[in-house]
Amino acid sequence: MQPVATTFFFYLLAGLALLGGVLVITRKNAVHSALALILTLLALAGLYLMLYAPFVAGVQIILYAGGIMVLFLFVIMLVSIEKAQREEQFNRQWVVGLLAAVALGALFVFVYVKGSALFPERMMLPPESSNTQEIATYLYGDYLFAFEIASLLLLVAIIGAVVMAKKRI
Amino acid sequence: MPDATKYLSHLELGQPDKTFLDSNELIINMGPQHPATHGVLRVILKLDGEKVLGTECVIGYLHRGVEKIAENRTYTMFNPYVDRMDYVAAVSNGLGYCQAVEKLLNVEAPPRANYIRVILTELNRLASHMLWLGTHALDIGAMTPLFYTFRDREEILKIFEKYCGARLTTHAFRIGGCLYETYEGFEKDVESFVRFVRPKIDEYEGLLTTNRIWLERTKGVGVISGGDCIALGVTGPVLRASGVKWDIRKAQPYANYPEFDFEIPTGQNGDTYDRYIVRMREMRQSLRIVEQAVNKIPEGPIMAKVPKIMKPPVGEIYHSIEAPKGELGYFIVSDGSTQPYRVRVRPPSFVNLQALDLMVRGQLVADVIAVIGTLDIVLGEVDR
Amino acid sequence: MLDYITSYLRMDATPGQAGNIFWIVVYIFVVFGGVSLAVVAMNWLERKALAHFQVRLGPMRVGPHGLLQPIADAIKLFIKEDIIPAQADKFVFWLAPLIILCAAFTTLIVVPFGPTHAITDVNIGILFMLGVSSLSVLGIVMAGWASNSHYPLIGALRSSAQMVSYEVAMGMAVVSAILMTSLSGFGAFGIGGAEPGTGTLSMIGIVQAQQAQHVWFIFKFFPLGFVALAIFAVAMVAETNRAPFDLPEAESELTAGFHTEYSGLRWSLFMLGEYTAMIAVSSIAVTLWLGGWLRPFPNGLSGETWDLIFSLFPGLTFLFLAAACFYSTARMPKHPYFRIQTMGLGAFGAVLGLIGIVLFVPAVRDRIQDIYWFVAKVAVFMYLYIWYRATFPRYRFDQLMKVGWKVLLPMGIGVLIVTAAVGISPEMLALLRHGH
Amino acid sequence: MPDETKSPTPPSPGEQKPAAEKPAVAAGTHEKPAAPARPAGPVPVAWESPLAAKLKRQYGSGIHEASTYLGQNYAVVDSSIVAEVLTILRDEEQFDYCVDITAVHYPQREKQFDLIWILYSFPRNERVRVKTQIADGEAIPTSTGIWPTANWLEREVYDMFGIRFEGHPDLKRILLPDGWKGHPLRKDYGIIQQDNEWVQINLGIKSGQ
Repeated sequence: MQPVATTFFFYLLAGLALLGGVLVITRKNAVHSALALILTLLALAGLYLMLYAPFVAGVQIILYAGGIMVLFLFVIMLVSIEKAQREEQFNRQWVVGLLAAVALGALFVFVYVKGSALFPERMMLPPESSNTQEIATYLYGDYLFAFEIASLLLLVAIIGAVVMAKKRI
Repeated sequence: MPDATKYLSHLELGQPDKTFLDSNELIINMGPQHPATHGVLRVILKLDGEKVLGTECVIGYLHRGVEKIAENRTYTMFNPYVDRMDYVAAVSNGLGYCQAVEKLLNVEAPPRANYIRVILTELNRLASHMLWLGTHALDIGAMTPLFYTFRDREEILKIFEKYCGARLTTHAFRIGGCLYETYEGFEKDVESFVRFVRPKIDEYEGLLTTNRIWLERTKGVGVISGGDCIALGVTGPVLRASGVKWDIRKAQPYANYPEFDFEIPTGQNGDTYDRYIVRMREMRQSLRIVEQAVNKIPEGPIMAKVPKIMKPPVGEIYHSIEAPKGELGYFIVSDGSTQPYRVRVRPPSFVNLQALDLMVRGQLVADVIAVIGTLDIVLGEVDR
Repeated sequence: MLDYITSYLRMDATPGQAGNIFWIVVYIFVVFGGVSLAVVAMNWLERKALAHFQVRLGPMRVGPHGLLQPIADAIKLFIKEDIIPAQADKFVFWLAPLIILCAAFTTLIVVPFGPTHAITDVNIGILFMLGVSSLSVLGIVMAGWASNSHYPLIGALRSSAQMVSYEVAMGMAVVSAILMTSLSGFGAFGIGGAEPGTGTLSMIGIVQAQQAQHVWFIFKFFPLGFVALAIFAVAMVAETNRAPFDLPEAESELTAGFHTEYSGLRWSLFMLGEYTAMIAVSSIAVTLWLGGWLRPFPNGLSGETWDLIFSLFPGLTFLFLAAACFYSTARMPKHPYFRIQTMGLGAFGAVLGLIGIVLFVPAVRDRIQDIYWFVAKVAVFMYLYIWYRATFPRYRFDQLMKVGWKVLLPMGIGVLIVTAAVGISPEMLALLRHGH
Repeated sequence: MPDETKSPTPPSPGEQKPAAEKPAVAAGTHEKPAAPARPAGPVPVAWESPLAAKLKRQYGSGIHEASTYLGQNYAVVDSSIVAEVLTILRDEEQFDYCVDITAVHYPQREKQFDLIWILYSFPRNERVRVKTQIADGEAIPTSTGIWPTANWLEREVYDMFGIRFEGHPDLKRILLPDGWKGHPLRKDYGIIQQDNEWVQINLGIKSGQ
């Protein structure tokens, strides 16, 4: 099926992602922030779909929105809301933060202007049906070592978390 | 000296409710309006996550001042009130009260009355255990046994209804014996009920006894040792499930229980599963007693000679019977007038409920529900 | 325009694949409406079946045999006062049931009721279903938190932990089934096992793989497929928060869990979401292991005669239901009070019979029987849900976690590894035999 | 553990077997069915048993009375030694089960309250009542250290009679609400009397009834 109204959906999703991002840092209520983050993640999943990467989109939903954000909420729910509301939202580091954001933005603009050769001329169109297989080939072929290293890293993190959480083992 | 702190823990509720992050403790209020607290029991739970650190029972929501009422009624007038305490075992309550006053009056119920009393009391024990089983299983999440037990309890209530016109708060007995002669076909009804209900008890057991989830939910849950039971005054099936073979029907028999051949089932581990097994076996023993009684029931008068206006001599008496929940005692002080000077009810549910804290400490919230169910409390009796 | 509409009917594709907007909309309405109707029917059936398990009659008053009870319930829920607790977080409280409902209904987009009877088919179909259905836990967590009350919060905590845990075991079972789509080798009892596919995540592709391999995956590599289905069947009960894993809404412990503070319409949205989710996960199980829309015994009882016989089943089923209705109509009490009910039941039977007769028309028959078999298989799982509820006590939370992590997950990983090993073994053997 | 069958330890010489243990009693000793018209009633007789003798030997005049009435034994003990007596009963005489603790109010008496402990011994299969008399406002040592079950029972006595138990870990009302005024089982508390003020404040019922 040919995509319909590509431009419209791109701007819609991008706008939603940005809106979510802004809400994440401006909401005082941590749960609302988390919900805004979920909005961003879902919008990103939509963008992945538009880039003909359905597998990545699916994984984005199942892992980030469905898994990790639930654990986020899990923790946030146990935090006292009243206390968080009283606390100052933007502390004195906001100048540094602003500078960093401006620097990053400048970098992006610079790269976009100067390094347009980096980007492909036309949109790459991998066949939709074999997209998932291609990811698998890359992941378990060319990048197998990196993949396994990442797994090991996660395993270390899991063990560390268990050690820290459990008083007695 | 027993270690007092083991039994006497109280929540320090004075401090403000801390937030979750500040401490891991969560104070949660269960009841008085809660589906699993069997009425209006309110339990304040101190939790660490789902683990119970301590409990405190708040009772009295159903307090009607039964003991005060007794002081303003004559002995006969007070008789129906006792049915309203443990309302699922009203016949047992009546038996205890009538026998206590009979003792005070120094009269004996005639043999036929005693047989009728034993039959009805044991049927009532069955009814009480059935209600317990249904609600206990419902608490643990098994819906179906509730309807099975209520279906069969209905047959018992029908016998009560035919005998004395009431189903729940029966007021079946009078001081000195029974008021009503058995109706036509009473023996046949009871016999056919016994035949009817035996396979039904197997049916309940088929649903639960070897059910894996049931075993996991009940084994090792709410363990209480025999020593702790005695220290806390816990009686009835709970005590017997902890391995103490003590039943007032055998230890200090009343009515004509010595004439019947029955056993006292006991458990070993004192956990919820053993209490379940003990009660199931008790139901079978009750059927045995009923069967024997109905076969041997003699002819004769059903009422002893008691004066119309009862004025027991000055004195006091304590009489206790084995109610379905445990030792139900009546302590009656007479000043020689028509009204008792003081009636004290020793309620088994009230005393048994005290063991809740010991039984659930260190366990999970779901176990609190299981333990409240297994203690088989009736709030009407706890609060009186 | 008419051409645009009719052109689809000649195509052998789902409306989504064909890109036919008109039929996409029609299918969306039909599927969502049909599932909602199924939820209503399921509501009635659950009450009735549960009642008969428990020596009761169940609803008998509203309509003959309580047939109109769900409608009465729906009206009651609609006109009930909508209460939002004063201390609740209003926005989140309002959003939570919607998220659950959306998550549950969105999964239905890729459910293959037949080779062409799905709204669309995407090549990550199963991943899409698992992903979107995992979003419903967000709704539960939000509902529990927004209620600003202890019982819903504990219910939400339990629920989120439970659903995240069982998703892992569920995923393992699903992966082993997906693996089977690409593996050649023996099927059950020597049946099938030909033509390995390339491996697919598409829901329709998975069923087509079973068709091509001449074996339902429950029987493939017996007992591996069966064990995987068993793991999935347990995990899916936990995922949908149903007995015996209904801890998040355990009424004896947490009153009603995460939806304690909800009432009226909002509460009914939770129920709708829950039952839709049940249908959705049952559809996954049917698609992955029970051959989706394929009729029973496609290999043993093949041939045109058998095809004809099996294609008569949908009509016969409806005629049987109609006959049951007529029988009940005849047995209705002959009292003026029951006149309307008797007439209603008779009319209901007549409608069912009419549908049954229509289903015998060859053109309709061929188009509809895929849907019939799919729905029948899903119905088996729905009945199992009721059966569990009537039979089992509830697990305790730590036991639930133990079952999830210590039993189902290792079993799932084991099945996955063994499936891979068995499937790959001929090639590996060849590799070993012929050297490197 | 107690004997399950009906074979309690043989009664001590002179001790009356409780009437309840003799079903279908034909000929009682002192409890013979009295004259039907107006039974004068049985009278308490002296409780003669090693236990009673021991207590009397140990405490002398501290034991005001040790009697048997209708086959039930009781001892009236001075309030100053009651805690000691109870401890001895549990530790030396195996009365390991405290059945009940209750009180009776006699407003016309100088020492207004009778406080009663009903005890049972599993090994001996025997019941005994310990009674003491205390005045209004007088406190009595708690027996929660002796039998943990005394906890709630004493709270109920406190709730209903206002008798304070010293050393009780959590002496507060149990059946009535915390702020309630008055102790309902006292004889001067009327049957329809209640704490109207409490009802007005907490339940919002204007009339207080």
